[in-house]
Amino acid sequence: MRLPPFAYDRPRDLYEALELLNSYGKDCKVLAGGTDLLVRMKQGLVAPTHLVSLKALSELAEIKETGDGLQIGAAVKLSDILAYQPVQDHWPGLFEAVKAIGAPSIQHFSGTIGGNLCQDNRCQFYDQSKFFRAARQTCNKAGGSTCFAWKGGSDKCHSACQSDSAPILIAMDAKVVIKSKNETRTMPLEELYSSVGERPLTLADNEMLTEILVPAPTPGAGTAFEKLAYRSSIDYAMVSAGAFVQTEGGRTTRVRLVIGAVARGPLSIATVEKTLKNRPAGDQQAINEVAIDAMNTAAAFIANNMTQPVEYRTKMVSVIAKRALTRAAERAISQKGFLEAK
Amino acid sequence: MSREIKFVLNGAQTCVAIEDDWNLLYLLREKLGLTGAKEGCGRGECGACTVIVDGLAVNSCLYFAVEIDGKEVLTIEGLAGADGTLHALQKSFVSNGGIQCGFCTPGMILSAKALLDENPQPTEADIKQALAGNLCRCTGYVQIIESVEAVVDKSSGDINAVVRETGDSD
Amino acid sequence: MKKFKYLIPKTLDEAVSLNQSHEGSAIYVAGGTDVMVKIKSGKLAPDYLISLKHIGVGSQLGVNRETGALHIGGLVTHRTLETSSLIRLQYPIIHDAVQRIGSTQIRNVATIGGNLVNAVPSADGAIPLIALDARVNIYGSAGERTVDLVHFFEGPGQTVMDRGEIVTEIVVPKQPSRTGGAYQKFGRRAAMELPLIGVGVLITLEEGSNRCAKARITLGVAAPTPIRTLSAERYLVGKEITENTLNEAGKLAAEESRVRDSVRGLAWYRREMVEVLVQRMGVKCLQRIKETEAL
Amino acid sequence: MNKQPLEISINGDCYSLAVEPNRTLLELLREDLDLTGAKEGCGEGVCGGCTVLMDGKPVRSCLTLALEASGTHITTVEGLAQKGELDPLQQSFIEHGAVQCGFCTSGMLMAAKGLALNNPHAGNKEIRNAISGHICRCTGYTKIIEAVEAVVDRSLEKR
Amino acid sequence: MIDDQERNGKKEIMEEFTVIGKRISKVDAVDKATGRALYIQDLKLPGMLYGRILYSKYPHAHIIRVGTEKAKALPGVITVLTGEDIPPVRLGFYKDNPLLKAGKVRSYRDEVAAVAATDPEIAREAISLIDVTYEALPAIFDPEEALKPEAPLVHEEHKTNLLKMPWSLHYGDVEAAKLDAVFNVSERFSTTWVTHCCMGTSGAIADFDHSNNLTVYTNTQIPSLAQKDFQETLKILGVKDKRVRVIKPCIGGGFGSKLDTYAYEHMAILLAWYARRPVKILFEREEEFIATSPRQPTVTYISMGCDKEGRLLYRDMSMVLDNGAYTSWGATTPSVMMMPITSLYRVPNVRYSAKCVYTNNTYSQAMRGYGNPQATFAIESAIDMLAEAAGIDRVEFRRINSNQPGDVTPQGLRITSCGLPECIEAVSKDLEFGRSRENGVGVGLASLIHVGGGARIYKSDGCGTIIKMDDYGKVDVFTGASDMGQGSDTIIAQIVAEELGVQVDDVHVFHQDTDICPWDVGAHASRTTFVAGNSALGAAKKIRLRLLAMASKATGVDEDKLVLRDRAFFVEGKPVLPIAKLLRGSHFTPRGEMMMADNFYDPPNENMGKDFRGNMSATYSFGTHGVRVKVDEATGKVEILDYIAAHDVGRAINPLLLDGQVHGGVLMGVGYALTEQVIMENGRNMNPDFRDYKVLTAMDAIHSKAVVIETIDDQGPFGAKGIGEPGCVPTAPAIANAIYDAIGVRIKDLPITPEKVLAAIKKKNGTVSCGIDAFTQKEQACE
Repeated sequence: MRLPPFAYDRPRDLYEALELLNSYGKDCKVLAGGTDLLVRMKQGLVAPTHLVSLKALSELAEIKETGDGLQIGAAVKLSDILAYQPVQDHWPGLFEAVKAIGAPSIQHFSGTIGGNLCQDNRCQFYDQSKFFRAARQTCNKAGGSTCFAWKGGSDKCHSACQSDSAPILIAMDAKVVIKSKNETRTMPLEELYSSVGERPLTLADNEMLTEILVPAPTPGAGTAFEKLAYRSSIDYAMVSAGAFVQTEGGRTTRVRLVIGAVARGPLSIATVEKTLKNRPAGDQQAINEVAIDAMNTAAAFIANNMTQPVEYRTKMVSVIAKRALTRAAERAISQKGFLEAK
Repeated sequence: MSREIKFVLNGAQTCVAIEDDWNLLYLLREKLGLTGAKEGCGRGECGACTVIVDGLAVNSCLYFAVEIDGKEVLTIEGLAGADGTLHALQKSFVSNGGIQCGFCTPGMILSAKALLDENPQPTEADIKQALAGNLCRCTGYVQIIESVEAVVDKSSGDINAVVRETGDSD
Repeated sequence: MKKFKYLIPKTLDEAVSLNQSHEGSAIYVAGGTDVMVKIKSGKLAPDYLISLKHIGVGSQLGVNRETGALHIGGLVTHRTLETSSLIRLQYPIIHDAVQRIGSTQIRNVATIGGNLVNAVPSADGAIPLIALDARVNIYGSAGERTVDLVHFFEGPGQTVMDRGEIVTEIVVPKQPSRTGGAYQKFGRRAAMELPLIGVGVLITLEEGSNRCAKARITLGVAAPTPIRTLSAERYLVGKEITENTLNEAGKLAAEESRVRDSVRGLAWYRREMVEVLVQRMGVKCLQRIKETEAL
Repeated sequence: MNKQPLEISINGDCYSLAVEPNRTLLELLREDLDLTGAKEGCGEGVCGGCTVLMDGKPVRSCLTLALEASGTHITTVEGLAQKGELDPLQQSFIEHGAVQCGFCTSGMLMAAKGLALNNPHAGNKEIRNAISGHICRCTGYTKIIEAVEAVVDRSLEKR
Repeated sequence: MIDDQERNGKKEIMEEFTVIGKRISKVDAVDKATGRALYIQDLKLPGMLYGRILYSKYPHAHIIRVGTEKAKALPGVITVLTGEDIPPVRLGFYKDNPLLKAGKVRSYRDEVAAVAATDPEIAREAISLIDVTYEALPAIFDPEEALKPEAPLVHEEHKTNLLKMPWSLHYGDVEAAKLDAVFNVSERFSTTWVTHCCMGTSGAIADFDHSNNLTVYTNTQIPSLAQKDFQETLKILGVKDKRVRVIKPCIGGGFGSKLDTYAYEHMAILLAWYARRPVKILFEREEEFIATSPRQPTVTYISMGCDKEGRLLYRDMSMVLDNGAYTSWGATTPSVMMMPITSLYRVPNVRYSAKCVYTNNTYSQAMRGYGNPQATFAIESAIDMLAEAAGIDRVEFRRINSNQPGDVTPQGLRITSCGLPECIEAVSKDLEFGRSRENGVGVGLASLIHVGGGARIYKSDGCGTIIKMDDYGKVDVFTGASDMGQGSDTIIAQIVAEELGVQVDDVHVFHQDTDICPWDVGAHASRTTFVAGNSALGAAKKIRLRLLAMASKATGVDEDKLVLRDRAFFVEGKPVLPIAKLLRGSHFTPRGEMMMADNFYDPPNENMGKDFRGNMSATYSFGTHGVRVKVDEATGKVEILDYIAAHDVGRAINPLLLDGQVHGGVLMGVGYALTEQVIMENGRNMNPDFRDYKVLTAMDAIHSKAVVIETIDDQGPFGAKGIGEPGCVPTAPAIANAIYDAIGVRIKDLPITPEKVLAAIKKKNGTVSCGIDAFTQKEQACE
């Protein structure tokens, strides 16, 4: 498979990069690890005339712990996140999520966290070669006016957000820093996702995700990530879940559950907090309840955008949600990091 | 690469990036994979590297690649028809014993082609003159000259007609 | 092989100024057949080659109606001269020379200007032109100037040209009627040769007689530069052209030549060949005069 | 057609090249430099056949722009053996029958080499992790894992 | 084997051949005409490095130091080797030629260092960065001078420059014959270096696999022997019991130049060994001129005498050969020279001795004819002189002395088929000897004998063939032969096609790879058509017998009623069973059988015995060349007006290719006679390019007339004999004789340049007249 032609820039600093984004506009894509973008380009799903490489932007390749928490440059390699001891110690959910991306080791030396968060939505009818797509009408996402993933068709795109790192980071209330030539804005990560399948990110053409800010771990908090896939590696999730549980004296005080891979964006389950708050951490009955809620919520979104049956994926939401919440709660209580938890 | 050139290579628009110091033979052989033209001496004394540029036979080893920008280049690989039909000269060289070791053959055939394009009814002296820059160590030239003579129809003024005819027969 | 940049000026002045701005590290190139070989062998190692092929001048070939002079642009290829009916019919001495330079492939590319500027002792292109009293127009940053071709060469590889100058044109004055010329390159093979010796003879006869009005006898490889043999020329003027007078002229020319031994041939033999070929070319001149008059 | 300069070191040889932006590292290796050891099995980063080491780390050359490899040191399977001595991993693959059709072998070796460089004492799990991005259809992975383990064991012994 | 009945029936059934005797295009011609054929120039292996050799700056010097630091520091340089770095790999017949010289260089061509780099330009630069300090030694360039006691020694350890080689024979009693002879001549002739000038320059790629098995892609005429040489180099490197595979790409001309292995091949092996990468060494043209081995120069003293009827009584020859600085196979050319010396024309008493002498010149090698052109130049020039002395017409003189079928020559060569009388006849008729001619025009002739049925140089003169057939009646022939342009693939295809009743297109001849092809001693001595042809024929006959048996079983028709032709079996003129169908049936059947056969053919010829007697070839080729020249007496230039080459070839298997061998040989011979010479100035090649080394051009091409005399040799495949070399053997004496006939001067030193002719004319008559009328007609003569 050949890549279509494009022009390539390798700016030396962020300022230059943002300048380029500004001048190229929508014809331009940011190239980080390339593991997702280049496949899409080979498939002819995107055809940017310009690629702006982040290779030389060392300022985006830094991961560090600050007083406020974890500060991760958008171009930090997945392998570097995994190798960062504080992540292993304090953010086991994030470790699990990053490890689950693609295949451990190989893709991780190329893939970046920013790239994982900013990947386009996927759908089994869309993420295909031109040859494959040519056998059908053009779907909403590809600029047409139908959706094969939604039973009976739809005027909306029902692709899924397949970022493995997004659910857990949202669950941890991570923020992202978005920069353009003239503006810097910081916002909750969930606001990066538009829930519009055709254009799942809220980034403007001239904007770039530069940093992810993860709040500092608080005593009594626990995180966990769960992913369900057929294979142990190089696979996309059928369902994934990121959970954050804050406890105080054995009781849950704050909790977040975000389901991945089922909806057009990471799906935050709103009822969790209400149901689990003040319950003993790890209360199975309550968790079961929440898990059912999550399944019911997700059911409204799950489309036939993966090869596995919709019904199965729907059922699995509850299973995966439950496991994530349970492990997060265990960690909250035991206060163990990823390595100790193993 | 220091520049990009566009030219027609064996009938196809071609665009390549080149270095100024490349010669045409290097470009053809090392960069475009067309190894039909050979380097026999590298200094224009043997003719094994002959190709046709805008209708003229030239030593590609002494031709600046830069200078083919906008021109038309024909190499031995482009001489046979698109369907694989050999050019009348190729057929004639094959059937008249104009080929032994074959190293001089591509250059020889192209020199002959340039001659016939310019002068469809050359005499033996014209043929010898046109092939004088192509050395051959095997054949003693006799069968090469006969090969060229065989496609020259003394009665017809239209070499293309002859070429077509010879091309169709066989 | 040394790397170089290849510059393509579009005008004569641009070429000259490019040469000035790369003073000392640039050379001009036209057909490139000699330059390329020299670069490959390391004899030349310029940083820049300045192509003269696109400057828009130097490709003219024709006779000036007013003066009757033949104008040959410096960038005219040998092949153009070889195939020109003007040259073949009216200046057969030039045709004699150019059709034997290198091979067809070389002649298709190599230029007459390049041949002159190269200034090898054997410069086939120069010998007949000197016999024809050609002059060379040279253009450089100081403007244009004209020199007689016979004074153009100063030694092997050396000419009167200053750095950065370009041969734009060779002008051959109109020849008197009853003029015939012939050139022969003498080598070991019939083609692809550097000559052992090159001999050009040009004779103008007086009206109505076989008496010589003007004679030019020019030699290549007989000295470090192409030369005229003045004693032989002077000898012929005013004399009937016969086997004997040509014989004598040949002897004088041979004496005047400064041939030497080399890989390509021995001096004594070259001297012999000057003698023989001056005679033969002289006879050919007469023949050509006769043929022209018969037309 | 706007080639850009690329300075790259491949198996210890420095190359100064000009490549088009859309040339992948795999295409550069295979088509421009005739280093055909790395294979294209899928072209979209799934099979691992194209894996090479970039500055000691395994990367998918089919999803790496050649220009992105600028200034890096690339090692391909052709560069594994040193002075005619097979790399212990190569030797071990041969001895353990880890090679069947051989198409995945070069990628597997590079992943294993990357692992050995980054973690010389990896255990079975790390090895599985390291080659988890590679698909092999012949061996069932068992002998590949054994082959890598054997090398790791040896270095443990040395320790 | 071939049954006698069929052999005897050959002449009668000749007209029935379907492919033998036809002008069939070369099987590789289309690939070559379309640029598809791949030569060593066109091959590239992944990760391949480019090797280059540094040659000596002196013809004879001590090497004080070879400084490789700068070269090694150059980026892209992988390996730099000097004589000190490598084990003692030695090349050549005497193993007197170290691959890289340490301590001393003995010629300008001596290899001093070698590099391998990632790019040819880097390799070139690296070579220029190697500093070598030499201490010049006195050198010797004239072989006769080199024999003097005070001459500097090229190899001190030998204590003399004379090679210890046994080249000396005496059959009959020459001294007694001298007393009997009525007419005698005695003369000195000399020849100089000429070189092959293959259009494709030399090159090789060496590639080791990880088990140290070696593959060498090289232009070679001797794949199996090269394999052996390379194996020896591996042994010296300490690599034992490994495979060596030799792959021949398309070869851009051989002419003997590839009859040995050379430094560049072994250097590529060593560089590949040390670099652990494939290494290619490809010569540029200049290197091809200075670092490949030319034809051996000779100084020949010949005496010959006859009785008053013109019958030759004795021939007494001695030679000094310039061996150059090292001993390659070139030093054995006297063994082949013995053939014309003892056996060209009937001559009962023969004496010959040759001295090979070390000098600081380039060392020589085999080239088309292998000594025969040098010897024949002296013999045939002297024959003309002797005929004149005896007052006998030159043609008649040769008729009187012509070899005849059934002769056994003094050396023991058994002449079987012999068309020499017919060849002499054809030439004399065509050129009309004896008629009066215009001024400056003369005719001359000269004959040749050459091995035509192999040549037992080694213990074996054999060649193997494997043939297999597929489901569709297509034939694959795996031969030991080497096609380097001469067309052996086509000839073998014709032989096999004829025998198996198929078309030439149905036969694919494969010769490129020692892993696949059977053993052979190489393409030399014009042996391929005869030896490889017989080998292929034998294998085809085995297949044929099996096909007939199977077909008989399948059809129920008796074998002797089945006729195999046009890809099918015929009964009474009607096709009954296509071969392909029969073959498919034999494969797709339980316990079926495969159609494959092999054959090893070693001709019935003999190694030379102690006194050099022995029938070295199973049969001999003969030929006569006649030429009409016009000499420009003012310039000394010789123009060839007509040329006729009559050859006894046994049978012309393919007249088209046969003509090609003759025309090519003749023009090479004309170059040898008139224009070609490597100009050596104190050991340095002064004309290493096509500009000054005068290979003739198309403008010089001669429309030689090739006359084929068919004598249908008993031993030859379909009666054929070898014809590869003979074309260039008698050319020079024929031309020298014609020049003498034209202007009465005899040139005894090749090449016959205009200078030599003019000087001889001047010496003969003091002055030259230059008729003003004569020269105006033929100006072209001078060009």
